[in-house]
Amino acid sequence: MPSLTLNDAIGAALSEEMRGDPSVLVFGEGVATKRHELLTEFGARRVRNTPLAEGIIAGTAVGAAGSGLRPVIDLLFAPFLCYAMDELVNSAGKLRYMSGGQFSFPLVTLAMSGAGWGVGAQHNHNNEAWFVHSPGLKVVMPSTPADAKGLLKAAIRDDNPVLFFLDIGLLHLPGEVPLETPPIPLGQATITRQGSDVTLLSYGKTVHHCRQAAASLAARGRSAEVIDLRSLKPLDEAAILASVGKTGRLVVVHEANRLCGVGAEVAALVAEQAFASLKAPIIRLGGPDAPAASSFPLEQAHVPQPEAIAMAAERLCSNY
Amino acid sequence: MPSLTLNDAIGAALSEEMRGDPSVLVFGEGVATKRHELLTEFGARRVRNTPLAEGIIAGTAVGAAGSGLRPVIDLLFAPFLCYAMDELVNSAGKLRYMSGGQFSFPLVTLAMSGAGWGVGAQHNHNNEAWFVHSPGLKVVMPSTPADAKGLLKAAIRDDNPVLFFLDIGLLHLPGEVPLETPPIPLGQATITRQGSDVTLLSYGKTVHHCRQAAASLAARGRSAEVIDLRSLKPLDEAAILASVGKTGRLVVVHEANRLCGVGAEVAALVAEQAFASLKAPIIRLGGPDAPAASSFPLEQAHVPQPEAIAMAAERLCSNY
Amino acid sequence: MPLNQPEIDPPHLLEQMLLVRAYETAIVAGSATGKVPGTCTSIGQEASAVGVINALAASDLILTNHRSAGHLLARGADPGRLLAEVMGRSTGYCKGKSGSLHISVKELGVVLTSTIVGAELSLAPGVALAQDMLKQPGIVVCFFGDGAACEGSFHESLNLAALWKLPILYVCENNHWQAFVHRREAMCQAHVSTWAAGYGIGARTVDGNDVDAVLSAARAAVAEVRSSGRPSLLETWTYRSRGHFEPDDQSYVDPAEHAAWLARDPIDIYRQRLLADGRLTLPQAASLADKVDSQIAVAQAFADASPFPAAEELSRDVYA
Amino acid sequence: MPLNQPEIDPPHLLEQMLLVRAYETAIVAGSATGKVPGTCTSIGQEASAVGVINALAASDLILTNHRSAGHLLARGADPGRLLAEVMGRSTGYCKGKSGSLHISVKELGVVLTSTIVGAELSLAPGVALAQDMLKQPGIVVCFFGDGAACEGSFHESLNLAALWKLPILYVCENNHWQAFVHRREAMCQAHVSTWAAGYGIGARTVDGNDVDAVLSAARAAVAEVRSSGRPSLLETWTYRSRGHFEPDDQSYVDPAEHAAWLARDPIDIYRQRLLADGRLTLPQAASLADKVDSQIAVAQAFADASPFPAAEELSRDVYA
Ligand SMILES: Cc1ncc(C[n+]2csc(CCOP(=O)(O)OP(=O)(O)O)c2C)c(N)n1
Ligand SMILES: Cc1ncc(C[n+]2csc(CCOP(=O)(O)OP(=O)(O)O)c2C)c(N)n1
Ligand SMILES: [Mg+2]
Ligand SMILES: [Mg+2]
Repeated sequence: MPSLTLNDAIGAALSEEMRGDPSVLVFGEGVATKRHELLTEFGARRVRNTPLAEGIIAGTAVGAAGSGLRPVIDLLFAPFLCYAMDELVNSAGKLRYMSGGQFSFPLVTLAMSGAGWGVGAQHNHNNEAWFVHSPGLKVVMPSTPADAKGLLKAAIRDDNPVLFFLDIGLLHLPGEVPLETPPIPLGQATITRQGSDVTLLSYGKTVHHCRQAAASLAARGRSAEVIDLRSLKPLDEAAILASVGKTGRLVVVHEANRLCGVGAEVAALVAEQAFASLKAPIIRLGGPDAPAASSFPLEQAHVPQPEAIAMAAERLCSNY
Repeated sequence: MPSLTLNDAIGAALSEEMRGDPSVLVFGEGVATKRHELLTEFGARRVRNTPLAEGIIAGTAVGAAGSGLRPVIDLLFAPFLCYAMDELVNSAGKLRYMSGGQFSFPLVTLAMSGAGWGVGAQHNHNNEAWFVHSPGLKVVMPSTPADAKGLLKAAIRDDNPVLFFLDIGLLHLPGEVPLETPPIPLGQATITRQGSDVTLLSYGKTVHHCRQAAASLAARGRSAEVIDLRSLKPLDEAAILASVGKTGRLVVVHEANRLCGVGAEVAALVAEQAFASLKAPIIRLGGPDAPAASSFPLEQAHVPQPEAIAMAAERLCSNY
Repeated sequence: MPLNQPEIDPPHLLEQMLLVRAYETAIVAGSATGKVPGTCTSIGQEASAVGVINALAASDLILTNHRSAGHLLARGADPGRLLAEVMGRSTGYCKGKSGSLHISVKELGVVLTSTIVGAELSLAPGVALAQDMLKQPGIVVCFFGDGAACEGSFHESLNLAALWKLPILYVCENNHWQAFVHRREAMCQAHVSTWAAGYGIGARTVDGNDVDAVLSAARAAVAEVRSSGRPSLLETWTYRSRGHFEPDDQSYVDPAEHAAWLARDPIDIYRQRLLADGRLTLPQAASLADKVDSQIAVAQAFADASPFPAAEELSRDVYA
Repeated sequence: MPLNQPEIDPPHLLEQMLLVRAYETAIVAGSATGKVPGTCTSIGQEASAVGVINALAASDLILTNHRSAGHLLARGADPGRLLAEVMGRSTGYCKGKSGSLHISVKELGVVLTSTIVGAELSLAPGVALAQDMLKQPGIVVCFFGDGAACEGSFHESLNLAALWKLPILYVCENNHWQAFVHRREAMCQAHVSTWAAGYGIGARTVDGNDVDAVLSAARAAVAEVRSSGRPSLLETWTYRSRGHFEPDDQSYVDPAEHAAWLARDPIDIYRQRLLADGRLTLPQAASLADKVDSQIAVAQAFADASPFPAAEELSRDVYA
C-alpha cells in the first residue's frame, strides 16, 4: 500500500472523483496553483483560482451545487469560514428545506484548523461545532490519510453540503492509503483500539493522543477503547452508546473549546441514553475558552495531551 | 412599577445608559428610524442608521470599541449575524488576546431570534451557541422585560463584547420593569420557581414553557424547580449544580437545535460535576436539526412545548 | 436585440401589472384582517418586474428576493399556489415552508430565492457557472435591491462575474428604500450603476416606472449578455409605494417624495399611454381589471381551502 | 500640503528602507534554519511603507495586516521586540501571542492589526469614528493588499467612509499577488484605484517602488484627508519580491515579470538617486548598511535571549 500524507490523500480523492464524475469541479484561493496536477489533468474550467473573497467562493459553490454541479471549494483556514457563514449556513443549509425540497446542494468545503503551524487564532480555531449545530449540513474531520481519502470521496458523492475539516497538525503525516479507496460512508465512527475499562472518544489529532494515552494506560493494566468519530454529523450514536455500554466510563477529548463543543454533545447524548451503564462521571477534555496563541508552548498547551487524557481515564477507573 | 414590553425595556436601557455615558452610541439598519426617541434625545451623531451591510456595521463597532467608544449595534435577526461573524468572532473575540491585552472591546450586539413571527429560517435561527463556543465573547438571552433592561445595562457597561439575543416571541410581551433598574450582573442565573423533585432549566421563551410545565407538574404532586439561565456565557455553573444537587433530576430545554447547543453544555457539565447526585438520565428538549419553517403549525412544532416538558419531567420522577 | 424577439402585446404587459397589483392588494387586505401573514409588497414597482421578465426567454433563470411577487407572477406563477405559500399551506410552491419571503419555483426557472439581502448576488455566479459548464442555454437574471448593493456580496459578485465572464444580467430595483432607511442614508452614490461601471461592464439606469422603457432597456441588456456571455447591470429607478412590510405606517417617509412618486404610478402611466394612443379602449381596460380580480378571487379560495403541512414535514426536506 | 510639514532627511528614508530589508532578511535566514517561524515578508515593498509612514503625524493611527514589518519599523517599532514577537517570546509587543501576522503596537498608534484579509478595511471606519467623536487629532491610515480589495469589506468600508465622511487614508499596496494567485486571476481591473473612484473619493495610483513619489503622493493624500475630513485612497503599485510566506519557491511566478520588478528594487533605485545627485556618498551608504546590520544583530540577540510566555498566559487576556 502506498504511503501518502493526509494532504496528498486529499489530492488523490479529488482527482479520482473528478475522473469519475465530470460535474465535480474545484476552486478556491490558490487551489489551481497548489494542486497543479489537478489543473494539468482537468483543465482550467474545472480547477480554478479565485479572487480572495470567501463569501463569493462559497456562494458560487452553493449556486452551482443547486444547479447541477458538484463543487469542492478550498477555503483554506477554518477562521476564514466566518466570511462564508451566510452562504454555508443560510443558503446551503437551509434553501433545500425552505424551498420544500426543490434543490439539493452537493458541495464540499475544505478548511484547515488546529495547532501545528504556530500562526495564531485567526488561522487556528476549531469551529466545527458551529456547523454541527446548524441544520442541513454534514461535518467530517478525519485523523488519518486513508480516512481522509475515503471520507472525501463519500463527501463529494453526498447530495448534501459537507464541511470537511483538515487538522493542520496531521496534514503532513504520512500513512498507508489503499490505491483503490472505496468511499467511507459518512456517519460511521471507527474503533481504533478495543478496550473494556474506559472509552476514550475523539476526532482529529487528539485521536492520536488518545491512542498514546491508551498505550500508557495498558501499561498500568487499564484497558481503554479508543473511538475516532470521523463524522461529527451525522454522529454515530450507536457506536458511542455501544462502547459506553461496555466500559461504563467515558473521556471525551478534542482540541476545540469545551463550551458547546462536540464533546458536550457526546456527553449529553450519553447522559441521556446510556445513563444506566455509566459507572462514573463523564470527563471532557477540550481547549480552553481562549483564542489559540501563536507562541509554540502556548499553542501546544491549548491541546489536550496524552498525559492528561491518561490521567483522566485513570481517575475514572480507580475512583469508580 | 410601570409595565413595558421587552422591546421597550431595551429602549429604556439604551436611553438610560446613553444618558449616563457619552461614549455609548447606537447604530444599525433603521435603528434611528425605529428608535426615534433616541435620535431625538441624543442626536444624529450618537444614533445612526447605516447602510445595509452587517459586516461593516459590526466591523465599525469593533473598531470603535477598540478605540474608546461603547457601541451598541442592532443587527436585526440572528441569521444576519452570519454576515458579521468575522468581525464578531475573529476581531472582537480574539484581538484582545492576540494583541497581548492591548485592546478591549466594550460592544453590544443585539439580534432577534425564535418562533413567533412566521417568517422562516432566514429570520428565525437560534444560533446563540456559536458564540458561547467562541472565545472572548459573552452571550445573554433574557426572558422578561425587567431582565432585558437590567442585563442590557450590564452588557453596555461590560468591557467585553456581548451578544445580546432577543426572543421574537417575547418582544411584545409586557412585564413590570422597575423605573430605576440596576444592572443585572452577567453570569447569574435566576431561580424563577423553587422545587425539589426535578430541575427544569432553560432561557428565552422556553423558560415560560418550563414554568407552565412546573405548574401542571405541581397539580400532579411533582415539585419542579425552574432555572432561567439569562446569561449563556458566563454560565452560572454554581446555580446549575446546586439545583441538580438538590433535585437529582434535570430537564434542559431550549428552542435552538439540540446538537451542540447550550443544553448539551449544561448536560455535559452536570454529567461531569454532579454525577453523584444524579438520580436519572438528563433529558434535553430542543429544536430539531431542521431549519425553522414559516408555516405557523410547523413553526410552533419546532419549539419544545409545556406538555412535552412536563411529560419528560414526569418520566424522570416516576421512573427514577 | 436578438433576432426573433417575440412581439409582446401591450395590453398583456398591462394585464400582468394589474395582476401583480391585484394579488398584492389582496395580501394587504388579508394581512390587515390577520388572515394572511404580513409581507413585503412590490406595489409601485410593477413596471420593473414586468418589463424585465418579458425580455427573457423561457430557458433563462431568475434569482429574486423578498420582494418577488412581480417577478413570479410575470413569469407565470399561479397566484393560488403563491398565496397558499404566503399563508403557509402545503399546496404552496414550497409546501408552506418558505412563506412569502423566499419563494422559489424551479419549474419556472425561479431558483434559490433567499431573503438574506445580498444572497441573490452571492448565489448568481454559481448558477451562471453551471449554465456555462453544463452547456445549457439561458442567461441568469439576478434581481436585487439598492440595499443589497450595499452588501459586500455586490462587489464580490460583480468582480467574479466580470472576471469569469459569466452570463448574468444584474437588475437592481432601486426603490429608494432599504427597509426603514432611505438610500441617501446608506449609499454614497445615488445610482448603483455608478458603482457597477467600475467593473468594466455595461451599466445603465432606466426609468423603472415606465414599462416600455424597462422592456426595451432589458431587451438590449439581455441581448448584450446573451451575445457576449458577459455580465451587465440594469438599474430600474423606481419607488416602494407602500411600506417595507405590511403593516407599515410610513411615518418616516418624506410626504413630498412619496406623493411625487405616487403621481408616477407605473400602471396609471401605462394605461393612460395605451388609452391615449388607441391601443386600449376603456371597456378593454375594465375587462382586464375584472379578469385579474376574478383570478385573485379564485386564488384566494384555493389558498383558503388548502391544508397546513402535516406534522411530519417538520423534519422532511432537511437532507437530500 | 499642510503647513509645517517636517523636512525629512533623504538618507533617513534610505536608512529606514535598509532597516526593514535587514530585519526581514534576518527573518528569512532564521526561518531557513528553523530558528524563526516562517512569515510573510515585504521585501521589495519598502518604499511603499516608508514613503507613506513618513507622511504621517505622530497622532495619526495606522491599521495594517500580515505584511507589516515596513509599517511597524518605519513607525519606530523596536526590531528586538518585533523579532521577539515573531519568535513567540513574552517580550514581544503582543507577549508572543500574535506571532508575525497581527502585530499591534498601540503606543505607536498601530492598532487592531488582523491577518484576516479584509479585516483592516472593516475595522478602519470604527477607529476613524472614534477619532471623530472623541475629538482626537489624527487621521486613520489603513494599509491593505490588492487581495483585500477583492473582499466585500472593501466595498462596505469605502461606502461607509464616504457616506459618514470619515478621515481615512486607504493605502492599497498592490503587489500583484494574493498569496498564490496573481491579481490578473482575481481582479477584473488592474487597479484598485479604478474601483475606488466609484465612491466619489480621491483615488490615485503611484509608483510604489519610488519612495520620493510615494512620500509626495502620500503627503498630498494625507493633507486632503486632514483638511476635508473625508476618505481618500492611494494605491502603491509595487511587487512582492519573495514568495507569499517563507519558504516559498515561487515556481508559479512568471520569471520575466519577476525579473523586471527585481530590476526596479526600491532600495537600489533610491540609493542610486541619492548617490547620483550627491545627497549621499559611498562611505555614508556603507555606514548606513553597517548601522542597520548591527541594530538587527542586537535585536536578534534580544529575541533569542527572551523567554517564552509562562503557562498561565494561556487563558490570560481573553476577557477584560
Ligand atoms: C442580510 C440581511 N440584512 C437585513 C435584512 C432585513 N431586511 C429585509 S429586506 C430589507 C431591505 C432591503 O432593501 P433593498 O435591498 O433595497 O430591497 P427592497 O426591500 O427595497 O426591495 C432589510 C433590511 C435581511 N433580510 N437580510
Ligand atoms: C479572509 C482571509 N482569506 C485568506 C487568507 C490567507 N491569506 C493570507 S495573506 C493572503 C494574500 C493577501 O493578498 P493581499 O491582500 O494582496 O496582500 P499581500 O499578501 O499581497 O500583501 C491570503 C490569501 C487570510 N489570511 N484571510
Ligand atoms: Mg430598496
Ligand atoms: Mg497583494
